[in-house]
Amino acid sequence: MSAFLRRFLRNRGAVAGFGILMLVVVVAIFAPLLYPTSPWMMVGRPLLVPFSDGQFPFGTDMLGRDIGAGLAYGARVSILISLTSTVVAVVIGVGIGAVAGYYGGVVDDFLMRVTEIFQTVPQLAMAVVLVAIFTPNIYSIVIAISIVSWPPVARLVRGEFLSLREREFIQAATVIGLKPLRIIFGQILPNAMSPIIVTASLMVATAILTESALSFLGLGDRNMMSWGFMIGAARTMLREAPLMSILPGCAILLTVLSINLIGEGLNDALNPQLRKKGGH
Amino acid sequence: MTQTDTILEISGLGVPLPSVGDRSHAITDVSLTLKRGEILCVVGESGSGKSISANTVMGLLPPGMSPDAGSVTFKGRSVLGLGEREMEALRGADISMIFQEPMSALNPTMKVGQQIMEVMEEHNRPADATARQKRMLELLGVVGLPDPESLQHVYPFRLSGGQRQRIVIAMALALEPSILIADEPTTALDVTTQAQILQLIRDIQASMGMAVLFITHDFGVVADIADRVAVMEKGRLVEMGTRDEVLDNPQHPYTRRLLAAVPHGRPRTDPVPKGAPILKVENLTKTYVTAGGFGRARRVVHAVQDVSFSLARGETLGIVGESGSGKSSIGKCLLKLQDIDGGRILFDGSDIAPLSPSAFRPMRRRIQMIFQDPFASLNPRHSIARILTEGPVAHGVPQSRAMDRARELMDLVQLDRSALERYPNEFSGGQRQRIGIARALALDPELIVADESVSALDVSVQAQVLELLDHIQRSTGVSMIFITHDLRVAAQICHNIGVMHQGRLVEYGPPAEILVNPSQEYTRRLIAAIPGRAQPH
Amino acid sequence: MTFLRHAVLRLIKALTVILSVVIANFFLIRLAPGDPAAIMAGEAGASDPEYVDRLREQFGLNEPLLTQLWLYLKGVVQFDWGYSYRMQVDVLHLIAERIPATLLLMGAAFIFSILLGILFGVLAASARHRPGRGWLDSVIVGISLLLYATPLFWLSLLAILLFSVQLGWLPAYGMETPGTDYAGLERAKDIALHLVLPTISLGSFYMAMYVRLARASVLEVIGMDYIKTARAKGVPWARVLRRHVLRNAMLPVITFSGIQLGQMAGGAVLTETVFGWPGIGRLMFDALLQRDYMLLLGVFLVTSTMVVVFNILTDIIYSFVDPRIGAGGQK
Amino acid sequence: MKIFQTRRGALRLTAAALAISLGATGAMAQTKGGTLNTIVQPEPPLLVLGLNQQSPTQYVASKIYEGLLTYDPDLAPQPGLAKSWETSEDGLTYTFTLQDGVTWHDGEKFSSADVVFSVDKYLRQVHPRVRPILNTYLESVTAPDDQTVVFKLKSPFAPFIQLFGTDNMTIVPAHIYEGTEFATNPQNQHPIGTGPFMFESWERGSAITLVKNPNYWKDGLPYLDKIVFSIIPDSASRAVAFEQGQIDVLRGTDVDPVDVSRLENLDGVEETTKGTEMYSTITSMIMNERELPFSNKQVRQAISYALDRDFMVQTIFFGIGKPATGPISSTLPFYDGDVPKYDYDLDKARELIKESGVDLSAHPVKILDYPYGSTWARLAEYVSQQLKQIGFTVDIEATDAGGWAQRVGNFDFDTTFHFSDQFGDPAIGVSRLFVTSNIVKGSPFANNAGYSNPEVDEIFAKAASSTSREDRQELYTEAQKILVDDAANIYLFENQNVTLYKDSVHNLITSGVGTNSNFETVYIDDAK
Repeated sequence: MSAFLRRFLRNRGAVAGFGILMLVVVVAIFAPLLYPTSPWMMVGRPLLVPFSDGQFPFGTDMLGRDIGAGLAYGARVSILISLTSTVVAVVIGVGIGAVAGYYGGVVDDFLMRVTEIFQTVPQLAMAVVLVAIFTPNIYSIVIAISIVSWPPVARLVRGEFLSLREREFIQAATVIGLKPLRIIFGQILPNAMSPIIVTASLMVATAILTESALSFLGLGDRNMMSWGFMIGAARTMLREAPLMSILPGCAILLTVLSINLIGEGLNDALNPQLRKKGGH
Repeated sequence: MTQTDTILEISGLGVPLPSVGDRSHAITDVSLTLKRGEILCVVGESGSGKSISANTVMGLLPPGMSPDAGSVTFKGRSVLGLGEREMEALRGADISMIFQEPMSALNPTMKVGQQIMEVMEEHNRPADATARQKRMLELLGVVGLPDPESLQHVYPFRLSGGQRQRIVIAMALALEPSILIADEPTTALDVTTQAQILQLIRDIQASMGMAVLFITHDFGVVADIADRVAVMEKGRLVEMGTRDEVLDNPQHPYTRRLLAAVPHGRPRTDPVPKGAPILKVENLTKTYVTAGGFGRARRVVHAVQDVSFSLARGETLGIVGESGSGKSSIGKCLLKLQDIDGGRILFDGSDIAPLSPSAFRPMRRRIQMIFQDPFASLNPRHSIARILTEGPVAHGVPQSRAMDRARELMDLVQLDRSALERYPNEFSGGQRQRIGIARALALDPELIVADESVSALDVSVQAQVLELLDHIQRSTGVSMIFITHDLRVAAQICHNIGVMHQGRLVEYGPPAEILVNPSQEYTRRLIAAIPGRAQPH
Repeated sequence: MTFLRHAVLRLIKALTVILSVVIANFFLIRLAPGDPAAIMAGEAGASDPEYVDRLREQFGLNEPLLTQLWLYLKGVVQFDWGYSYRMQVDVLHLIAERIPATLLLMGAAFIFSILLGILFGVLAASARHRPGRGWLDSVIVGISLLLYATPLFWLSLLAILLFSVQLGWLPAYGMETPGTDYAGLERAKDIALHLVLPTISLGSFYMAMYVRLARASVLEVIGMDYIKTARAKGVPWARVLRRHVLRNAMLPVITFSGIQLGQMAGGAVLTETVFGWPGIGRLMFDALLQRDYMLLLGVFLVTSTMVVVFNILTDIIYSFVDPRIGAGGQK
Repeated sequence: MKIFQTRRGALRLTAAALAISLGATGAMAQTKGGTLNTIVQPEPPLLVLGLNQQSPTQYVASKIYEGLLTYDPDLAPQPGLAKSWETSEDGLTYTFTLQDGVTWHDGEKFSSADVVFSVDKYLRQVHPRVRPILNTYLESVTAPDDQTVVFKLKSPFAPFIQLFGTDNMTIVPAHIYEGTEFATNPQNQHPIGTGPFMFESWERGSAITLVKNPNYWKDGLPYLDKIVFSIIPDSASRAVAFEQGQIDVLRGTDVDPVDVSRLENLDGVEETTKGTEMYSTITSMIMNERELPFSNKQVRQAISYALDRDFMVQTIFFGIGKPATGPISSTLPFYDGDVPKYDYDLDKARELIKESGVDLSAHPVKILDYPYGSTWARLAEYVSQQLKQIGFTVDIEATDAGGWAQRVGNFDFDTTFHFSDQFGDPAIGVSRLFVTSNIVKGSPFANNAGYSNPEVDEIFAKAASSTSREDRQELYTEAQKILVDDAANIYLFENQNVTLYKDSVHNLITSGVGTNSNFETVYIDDAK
């Protein structure tokens, strides 16, 4: 474990990413302390330019709402939605991938056909349709993002399982008489965790982008101040107040970037192939 | 030794390792000379630095590695200082190289003829394209490949390992270089193929008169091919001399240890224990069908065809064969790691073949397996204690008793008991294989299938593990099926040997009989191919 | 023979997938709140139930769901994809009208992303492999990471702000300048200008992906034994890259390109909306918002067919590039 | 987006007359030729009036089709396809004499048979708004000869003469539609009318192009060669297009309010708010008054106090609009501003809530987004915050156009917004939102709130059938007082539709229907 940490810390990008992400997480957690009033509340003169007024360092939007509060609460939404949807997607993906990969044959064939069907509709288009159909709210958004993002996990896990299943230590586990469930969860899954973790970290990033795209298209939860919503709302004011869309855009960019950097770091630190090369 | 005699001189060469490992240098202070027309074997176990030395000569060290001491002189010219362009001119033309893995040494997306021609094009020798074409066809013939005319248009994946190695050799010979560096060129090949390739290298060397730097870990190969021998250990050159000097009168203890570890191949002679057979295999058949893809035909491989044998309690049966002969499939079928397509497997009188996985599970503790790859056969995420106790616990043994047993087993396989708390990556290959053996023994099985259980180990370790297995078998009286490609190893520890060829059991009998008086042509070839047996030239 | 058999099997598989997608979508869309007849009536400004019933009957919406499905599937096979309730036009006709724009945009973005992606990916990998050039690798990787993290729609907005509004270099919307009578080359030039911003916006994310993919793939191939063989033959590095590394490194890129083309159709919804590009992405979005079921289903049918076709195409291309697959069947 | 666009003319003598005459005097100096580039937003579903009445459809189709009459800026009837008309004393018989030499765009001759078919068969069946009126009032329509059409009514209907404009009484070619399924007639994709411009092409998602009708029955008209309606789905892009000069005419609803003020200050750009008299659109917040909390009058009044109408107009709509005082727009006849006032006062609002005795925490409400652009989203966000301040528990529900129409039409909502056109007369545009008889499911622009007051029903009924202007004024004043006091809807503001155009474009707004006129006299300076 410490070797993992050492390797991770050696990756400067990953450390920087981790720093940024922690900042975002802290802001998200303490948003209600930083900004006790709702981000929807009109608190100041409309369209204050950012960095011009000490009371509203990030300026105000067209209704006089504090953009700083929006950014802080937006961090909550982004992190909440992306984490939940990733967890759901990973659970579905691991479940389906593990069963398909372990049992193979007809089961695998069937599950992979199902996966294929989900992959045949373009992700974003499918998310848009799902959210629109189940009316946009936080649940439908989480569900939609999960539904469009589990297939790659399932494929990955299946692949890992297919190859791990042939590994000798798994055969050994069969030979000593372990039951399939114990082999799946006790033997194979822990060894497939590294790529799953890496993939999941990237999925969080993608989920943030998807959520923001949905909000931008007007398919966000209307009661949650999200970054995508802020860009969508500020879009009409792009020329009068470009910073109003640039700021939340930068927030998305930085957060996604930081998660990607962490993902790279995790990949370097966890990927057994690189480990072999770097280690001995 | 005159200056004109020496074509390559390595002196005081040192290459540091990039990251801080258990040693600072891959090689330290290595000095060698290679003379015209000789075959110099560099011998050593994995990690001894023999390949690094060769790659330094070629200027093909991995990025981040470069020599920090010593010199390499080729025909009086220092090689280390040369620019990339000059090295390129040298490579392939004056010094060429063949590698260990024929399966991956050829570009999979390029026809083999083209790949051979490339070296000539690169050096523009001969300058004329049709001449190059002609030379390429000629080379294919020289390396003993049939029908060069059509073979040139084939992609590497169509060829067997031996054929590919011939292509690589053809490539290396194209411009008649002064030096051929061969980096374990036969290690990945079957014995019979290995014998052919060795013969080929020897013939070519003789006819072209070039110098060969031959890297190997196998003293059998050394005996077959070397003029002179250099022995390396952990990055240092420990001994050098003519073949006979080194083989017959080794000076350095390491050399002596290595030589002692070479399987002697003396047949086991004690009688097969009497009694009812524990295992009877009748007409076992296994066929693999690979799915087709776009323009890819479905393939049917008859891995095991109609194989029958029986095994008495306390007997060790060797199943010997080359890769693809079906020997490993038999092991997998016996352990029901794969289904069979026909025949019966009578274990202690009852047919286990038709049992469902869950019905068979309780019986599993009676049949155990020792796997081939010590690095892949232990779950890297589990402690040794867990690895050893998981099986017994799954079969209802209380955890504490299983732990006690695990400690005993550690003694039995000669590992420290404290090792139980550690994880597989903290152990060497040989130690891991001991742990694998302990795992199999933990369930007190009646039958152990050992599938190539020593072939991935360095020879010195191999000898120790083999000894351990032999000891355990003799002391516990467990029945054992020992699957190997190495006839010598099988002969040493088996009561009976079955020889597999193309899915069929072609020969069966006690080792002494088989080695001395094989009834099948294939077995004879196999015996003849054992390295170290061929008569020196 | 096996080739033909495989082709047929593959086709059946593809059709099954498409059929499943259509059926799944059919039911999914019916879950949506909003009776199309009521919406149509609302849009047309009618408030009497009789009128709504008439519409319902006219479009077969009063039939049982399964009957509707059956009728729809039957229609699909006969190239009668139903009727857009809203626009009162044949769905197939509408889609056929819009699809060239989408294909143009996707094609441009695809070529943009894959060409530049491979170029920069190979450049980065080979820079990393050579001492003293490591910075180039870092720069390319850094930029691709940035692009990878940039929301597509936001990038589009900024691009419009910069290139159309501030600099006035490029048109901000649409596929052609309206009201002109351009023809031939002039028209092509006009379209090309309009294509620039949407292409970059849609393609840059995928370009970043290709950079990473190509780079990783090249690095992997560089480590292969046959590269060492080639170098041992004395082949100079540049030629090793070109002749031995590239082709082999392209295999994963090809595999991914099939997936990418499919996903691009999703990204096109955003891009087409922001840039007013008259393609099926926007058609889908509008159809969705207007509950134009038949049209929506039709668009899904087309996009999933596109995805399936792209996948088959990638397979075929793959089999050409990788002789292990291509030639094997002739045995 | 305007959904209801009937016109029912009322005599509005006070309306400022536009200094453009349709007569020959001005026509001599006009430049002929040229292409007018404008925007149609959103893309219309189809261009056949009658089958569709949406604003974009009207904008385009009003150049293709014609009605029997047109209306001048004061909404007084003028000749259209009819050159003269007579009304009988009892108000039951209308006789029209048609123009000579009118042909359809496909060359067929236009005759009284087309009118009879259009009114009796086509409109009676398809026109969602005119259909009920015709079926209620129209006894018969006949053609005694080729040039004459006679309408007979069952009972008097004062605004009837205002119904003969293009979009209400569209005249479609009988030779194309007679005996076919109107909605699926293939010719719908290539509309044929008698108007000054002919349909040329429709590249879906890109543009609709109309060309000059060379055989138009008014000699020398139209001036323009071509009108191109570009389709640009993004409002910012529409603004850019206008700014870059690719677009000559921009309707205020095409761009966000924030852009309007910027664009109107550009060099060479003219703007007008005229030409919307017919519509007099008003925006209201409607509530589902069938249950608590909105069934309580004091709660509704409290909401009315809690909303700052000036803030809405100034901040959300960037000054485009005017606070509303009641259900009738100040630009509509029979408007009376002397009604109870709801000046912005949060304390007063809280007090009313307290008085009402309604426990707001027990009745959380959802604001259904009005899905027509970001300003409407801002409005919902603003209202949500205001309601929260007086004790409501509020969520905003996102929806799309389809979902909105469905849910409002089925009364499945708590509260939402809409803007509705008033069509020149409260009898058509206003009463429909409040009378009990119009509590019908299916359309979002009926009395969806479920407001029911027998007194109001009676007043509106009387006012519709009364022929005396004074009586009507009295009745409508009464109605306004009641509706404002009841807070039947929360009347927010009167929409203002700005039209922006290049100063090289002339004669653009010449009537009470503004850009929905047929553009026959529009011309462009320096046309190529």
